[in-house]
Amino acid sequence: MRTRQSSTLGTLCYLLAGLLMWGIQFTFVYVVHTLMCRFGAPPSLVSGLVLAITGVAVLVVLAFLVWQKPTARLLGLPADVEDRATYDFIARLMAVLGMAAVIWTGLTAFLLSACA
Amino acid sequence: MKRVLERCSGAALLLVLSACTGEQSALVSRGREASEIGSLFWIATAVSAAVTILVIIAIMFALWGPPTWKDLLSRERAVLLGGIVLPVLVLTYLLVQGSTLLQAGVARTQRSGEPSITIVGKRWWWEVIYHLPNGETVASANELRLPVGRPISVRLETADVIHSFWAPQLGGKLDMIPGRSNVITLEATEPGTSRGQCAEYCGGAHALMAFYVVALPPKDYRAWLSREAADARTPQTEQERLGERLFMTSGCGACHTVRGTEARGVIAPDLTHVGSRRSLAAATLPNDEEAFARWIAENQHIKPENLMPEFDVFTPQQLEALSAYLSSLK
Amino acid sequence: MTASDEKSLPNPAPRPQSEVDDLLRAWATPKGFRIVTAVNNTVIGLIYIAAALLFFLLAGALGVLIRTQLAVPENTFLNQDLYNQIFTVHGTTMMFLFAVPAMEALGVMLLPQMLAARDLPFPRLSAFAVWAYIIGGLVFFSTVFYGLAPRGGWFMYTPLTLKEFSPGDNADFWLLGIGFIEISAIAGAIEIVVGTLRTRPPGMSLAKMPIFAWAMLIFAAMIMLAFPAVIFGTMLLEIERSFGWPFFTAAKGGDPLLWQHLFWFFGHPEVYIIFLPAAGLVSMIVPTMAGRPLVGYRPIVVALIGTGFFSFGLWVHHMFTTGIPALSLGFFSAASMAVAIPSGIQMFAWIATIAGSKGRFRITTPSLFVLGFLFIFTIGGLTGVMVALVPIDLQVHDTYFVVAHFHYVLIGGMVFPLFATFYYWAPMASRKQLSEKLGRWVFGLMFVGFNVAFFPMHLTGLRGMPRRVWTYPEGVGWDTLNMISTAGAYMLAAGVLLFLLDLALNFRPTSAGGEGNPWKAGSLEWLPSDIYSTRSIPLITSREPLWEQPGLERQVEEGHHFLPNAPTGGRETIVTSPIEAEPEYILRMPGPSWTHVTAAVFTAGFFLLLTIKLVVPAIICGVVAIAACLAWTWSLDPSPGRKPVDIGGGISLPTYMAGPRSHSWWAMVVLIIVIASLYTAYVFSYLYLWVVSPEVWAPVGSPMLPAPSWPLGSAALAVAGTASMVAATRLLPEPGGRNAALPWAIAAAAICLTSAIALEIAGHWLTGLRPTENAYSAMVFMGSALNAQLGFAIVVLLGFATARYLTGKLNRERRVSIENGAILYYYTAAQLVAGLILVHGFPRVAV
Amino acid sequence: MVIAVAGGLALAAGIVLSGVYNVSASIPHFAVTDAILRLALRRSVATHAAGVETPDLTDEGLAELGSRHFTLGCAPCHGTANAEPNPVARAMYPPPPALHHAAEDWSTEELYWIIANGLKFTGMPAWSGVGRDDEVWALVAFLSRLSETNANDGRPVTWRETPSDAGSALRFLVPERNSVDFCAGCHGDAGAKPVDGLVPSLNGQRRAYLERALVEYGRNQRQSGMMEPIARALDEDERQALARRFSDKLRAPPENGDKQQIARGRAIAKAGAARAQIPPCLACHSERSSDRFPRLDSLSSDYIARQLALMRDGRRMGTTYGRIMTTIARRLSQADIDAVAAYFASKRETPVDTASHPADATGAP
Repeated sequence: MRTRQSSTLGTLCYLLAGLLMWGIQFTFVYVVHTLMCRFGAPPSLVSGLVLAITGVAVLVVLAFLVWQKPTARLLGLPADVEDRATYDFIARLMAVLGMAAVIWTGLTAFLLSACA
Repeated sequence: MKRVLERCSGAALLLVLSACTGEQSALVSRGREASEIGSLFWIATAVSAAVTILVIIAIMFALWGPPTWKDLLSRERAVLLGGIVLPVLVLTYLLVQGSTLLQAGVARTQRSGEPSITIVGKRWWWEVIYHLPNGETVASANELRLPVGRPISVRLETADVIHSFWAPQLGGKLDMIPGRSNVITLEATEPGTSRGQCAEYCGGAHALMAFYVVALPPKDYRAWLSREAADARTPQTEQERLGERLFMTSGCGACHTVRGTEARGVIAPDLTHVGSRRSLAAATLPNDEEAFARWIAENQHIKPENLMPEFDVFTPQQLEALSAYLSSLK
Repeated sequence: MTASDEKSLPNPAPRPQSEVDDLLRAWATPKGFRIVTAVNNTVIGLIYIAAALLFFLLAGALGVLIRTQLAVPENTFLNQDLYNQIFTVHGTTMMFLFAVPAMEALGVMLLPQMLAARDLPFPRLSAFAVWAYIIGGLVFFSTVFYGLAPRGGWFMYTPLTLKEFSPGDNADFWLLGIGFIEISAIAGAIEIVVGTLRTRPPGMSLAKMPIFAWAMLIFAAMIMLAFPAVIFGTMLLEIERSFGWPFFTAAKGGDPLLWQHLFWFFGHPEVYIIFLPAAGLVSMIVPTMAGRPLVGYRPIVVALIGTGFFSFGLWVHHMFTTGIPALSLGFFSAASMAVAIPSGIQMFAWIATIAGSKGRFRITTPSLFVLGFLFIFTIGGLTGVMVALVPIDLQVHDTYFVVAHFHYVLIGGMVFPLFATFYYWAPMASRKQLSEKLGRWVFGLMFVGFNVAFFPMHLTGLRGMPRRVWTYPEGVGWDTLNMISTAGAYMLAAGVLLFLLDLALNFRPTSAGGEGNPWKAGSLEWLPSDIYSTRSIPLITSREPLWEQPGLERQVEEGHHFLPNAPTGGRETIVTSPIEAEPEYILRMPGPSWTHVTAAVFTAGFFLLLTIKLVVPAIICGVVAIAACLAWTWSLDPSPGRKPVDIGGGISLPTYMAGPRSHSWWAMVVLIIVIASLYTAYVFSYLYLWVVSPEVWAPVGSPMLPAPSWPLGSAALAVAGTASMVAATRLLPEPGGRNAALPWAIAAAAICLTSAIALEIAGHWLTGLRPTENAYSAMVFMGSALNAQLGFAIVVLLGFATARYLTGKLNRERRVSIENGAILYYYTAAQLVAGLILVHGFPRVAV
Repeated sequence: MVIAVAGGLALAAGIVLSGVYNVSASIPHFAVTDAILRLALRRSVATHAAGVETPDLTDEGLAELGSRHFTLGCAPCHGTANAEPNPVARAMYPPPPALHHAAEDWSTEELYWIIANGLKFTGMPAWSGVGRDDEVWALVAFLSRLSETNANDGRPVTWRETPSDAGSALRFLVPERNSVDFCAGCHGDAGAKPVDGLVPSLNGQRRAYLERALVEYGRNQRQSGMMEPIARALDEDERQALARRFSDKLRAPPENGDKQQIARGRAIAKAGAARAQIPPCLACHSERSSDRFPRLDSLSSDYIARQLALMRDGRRMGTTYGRIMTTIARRLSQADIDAVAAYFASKRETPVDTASHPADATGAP
């Protein structure tokens, strides 16, 4: 039996990182679009903001993919934990999935005018 | 492109093609939006059919295919290719198509300006109000007339619960929501009549809340609108006059308006030109004298829960006179 | 396995037979009518599944009535009012009383077996949920027989369901039906989260968990986040119906669309809540029939989690036609696309597993249902993608195209896997296998019947036929298609009836282990078992233990693995750590009891009587229900005074656990997540209504807010209360000792909290704000109502803790009963302060 | 155990089937049976009356109305202070009790329940006006007053002089025909208001409407335990004569109501309330409308409000006219009802000379 237990919450965050990023981006663009349009912001500004948020989200997911191992350590997942490779794979694929969703969400801002 | 696609998929799916008939069919377009959505629909159908066939073939190979194929299929790489790469490509294509079309609709609405028709959903009929250039309004019911080739902006509101306005041959549906007013742009591309119906469950007689759309050449439309704006025709025959008297003394005017008479009710359909409409009771009955008589005396059987009480208080002769009068309101 | 390997087992020595007798005694199921007090998951699970099946049949019968009415145009078989009631009850029953409970039932039935746990961690809680569900469900359903059934559709859109347009109690019965499923769903979610994370067998790390357990874990997590939205929605609706707080009335600043947001924020995940466990089941059946491990275990886990995640970003795609700005629709359209990918992953993983069969994929009845599922669900998924494209949805929304789509998804995605499950797992719970021969007929009838019934509906919808219509005119082009659909529906029904015949002929239920392992499957539920589950709890080193750990059945049955006995003399199972599954302690579980049954009956009575406005008897029932709950909980915190127990392999575990590692702490945290999620729904609604009608918001549209001293006082009280709660947990005496200050600290905490809530209400009341005035005032008081609800629960819990102290059952070691109250207290204080910031701060900065 | 039960059942069956038991009304029950039956009756009434709530019964007119109906509908069996019951009734078993002290024996709730529901196996009928339980309180008011006055001096002050032949078998439940005075006893006369708000003033009401109402009562289409037996006894000539006599009379003077209420009522009467789908009352209830529709400004606010409430509660659905009004009454709130009633009772702006309203030329509807 190993001495160091992995953190439950940390492991969950690690596995879900890509999707969490999508969730944050999605909430942000939805709220920003709804609020700013409701109170009369210029549509081009809203579109720009949506795209900016999307850009940041894409970068964050990319960063996660690049620095996956250090992130895992940061989140309390020991390197020698059983089935570590499985967790890494899941986290990576999840990030790819999240990335697709983030890009699609941003894509709509290219194609549709805001506040209409 | 659209034609070709239509023909191809039509040939492939005879059964589907049979959906292209019917006065309320979404696949028969008499409007710009409907025809655009129609082409997107065929694209999506073709893509879906292709994917379905692909999956079926894959399952068949997985079950009975040659070992080499089975071996290829059974790798995790196949799962990632088939389950991620393929869907991402297909879905990106569809998302772009869908968004582009949605944007076209948005642009159309932004161009078409102030609403010139207001439709108010009520339990369970449609009040249709035409706004004339001089600022006056003309109320009608359960029938929408449009000039061909002009994008018309229509404001949608409700007097009670949520309804949804849907004229499938013209375009998609849009809800009527208390406290809000939604605007839809309709553009008829060819003259003719089609049917529409309430698409959001609105309780009781939801099933019996339909209407007709009549698209007219612009000249005919203008002529019709000026006729519609005029007061009601005065009764000509003795029977019609008796009918009018019955109408006025029996309380019909409490709810209905017949412009040019003392009937000025505001809670039920305007009957000024009821005789010229295609149907009665929100496309529930044909428009003839017999239908009027049935409606007056037994409307709760024809359209249960509708808000008009049954006036089963007339003798047959009186009913005939009333119906004759109402039918004469062309 | 060699003899030397055998030596390395946790308990290599032969075990005495007396241990089995002890286990049998501890786990004995009550006989006769007292079976209703039983808590064993195999007994309760079977009752649960039977009840869900009953509701499937009842709702299915209504479906057949609907199809009969629609067979020909202008039919008079059902009248308008009855039809409206029937389609409402059909949808409500299928979604709330069949689909979700059926999946929870399978969780109760299968999870402990798959995890080789002796039972779920809170056996009485699941039994309580089952009885509340059965009573509530039957009462709800029976309303259709005497014209009292709701007629607002299963989605109950406001304002149609407000008092003005739906007078009478009919709509309230819908809220009642939902109330029960909410209770049992959340009870089930707690059970499943704690069960999958904490009662896995030693060595079964997260990455070795059976896919079904993954699916159920995500299922439960989704319930935790999705159900609170609809709970909150139904609270608002019932409050508006009963007391006129205008949440949904546009004329007073409310918004009917708020209901739609809340309902679909639940309603869309609901679809995946139903689908995920079914997909999990398929992922269990396919490898068995292929005779090899699942290809793509890891992508499937990703797919399950991804589905659960994305499903929360789709709700607006039920509202594409409400006139929301196009770009918002675009976001939701994109998310709807994203959710299709995980389905693709799973689809190809199953195909890959089939392709990789050792030898040939076995075509058994379960496999047929799985193949049928693959076909139907593919079509349903693709029409789903079509519907996710906004322009197409504008045409087909609320038409029979959508009816076809979601029946493909739900029947294809859930009912077919469920029938596969019945045929596949029946031998686990029955002394006899179901008939393979009849099963093929059942499948044939259902598959053909289903497609004949629902495929034409795509066309009916495209031809313009809207949903929820009780009649349609002749000659619009819907006649033939409808007739075909009806014929198909009868065929589908015939298939289901044939299945019942199969059940009657062959199903011989037993809770003492069934037929062995007829399919030669690799997962733990096929271990030899009896009423106590497996004789010993295995050490797991692989994903398919029965395939990859040869001899496991025999070792387990001979007691060579963990906990081969009942060392405390009662019911117990091993609690392991959530990620690696290392044994942590022995969980002692309660046995059969009348308390939870009484609680369920009187909870049902409470809601029922309240629905028909008999307030006083309702309150009496409520009090009895709470008393029964307290009596039930009283026995749950046994004395820790025992030495650690040796479970084998040199591991000895404590038999009592408090604090963050205990199962009850986990359950409380799960519950708090549910409550927090409900409060999030509140905050969303508050801000949403502000966006819709800022004109009724304070200070412009309503009385000025109370002076800052009010909220500050309230916050100060909350802080003081928290401090005295912390003090109380510090003041716990040593075992056997006393500390007279403890009750006072508890009382101070309770008083501080109630006064904080009262102060907040009083402040607004004194400014002249009344909840019926407008949407703003209703929202302000609603926040306090939510706090007051928690305050009430806390007062009860603290009273309970005080009673424990006074009877000498609360001390530094044995402290679970105050610990749970305390963490709920801290949460509530935080929620209260957050609410103060929102209600008092927001209007001051927003204007 | 099983044998005992089976034997008991067989014995019971034997008694029932053999016809040994004598159902003759001339032979009283055994004292024991009688006591048990009385106890059962008492308990049953007490239990079933538990949910009843007594309204304010102090109104003199209510008791007066009750006394008038009592004379007509109850006295033939129960008798009065100065008249024995009908001899036929005296031969009933159990004999209908005299009711001088009814209110001491029973609570008002129990009396109400008994009159409204009747008593099985006693000959006491249920109230014949289905859904008109509101009328029953008039009798309860009368019976309570009766006991009070009996307690004082033994002579009931509200006890009407019973027509000498009211108790005769021939005139069982048949009122004095053609007598306008008889009708006026309850409905009031020129200058005199009706005895109670339950009762409409008929003066100046439209003829066709009055005739219609009498027909509807007589055919059991419109419900009233008081009016049905009376209307049933009238033939067409009598109905016409009565309708003519009353329609020719002058209407009662207007009521003074609450100004705000009247204003609100006027608004509804003239313009309706479109939001709530309420049409204007005056569209039908005006002088120009069909004379089958009643004139409302001759009625008391109390009566209008009560009738609207009855219609709202679906208790006037027996006639097509009632159904029309039910649809509308269901859209009215209680405040709307009170306002409209106040308005019409205060109105009377139209000429009161009824001769100027010939029946509608078309006779419609």
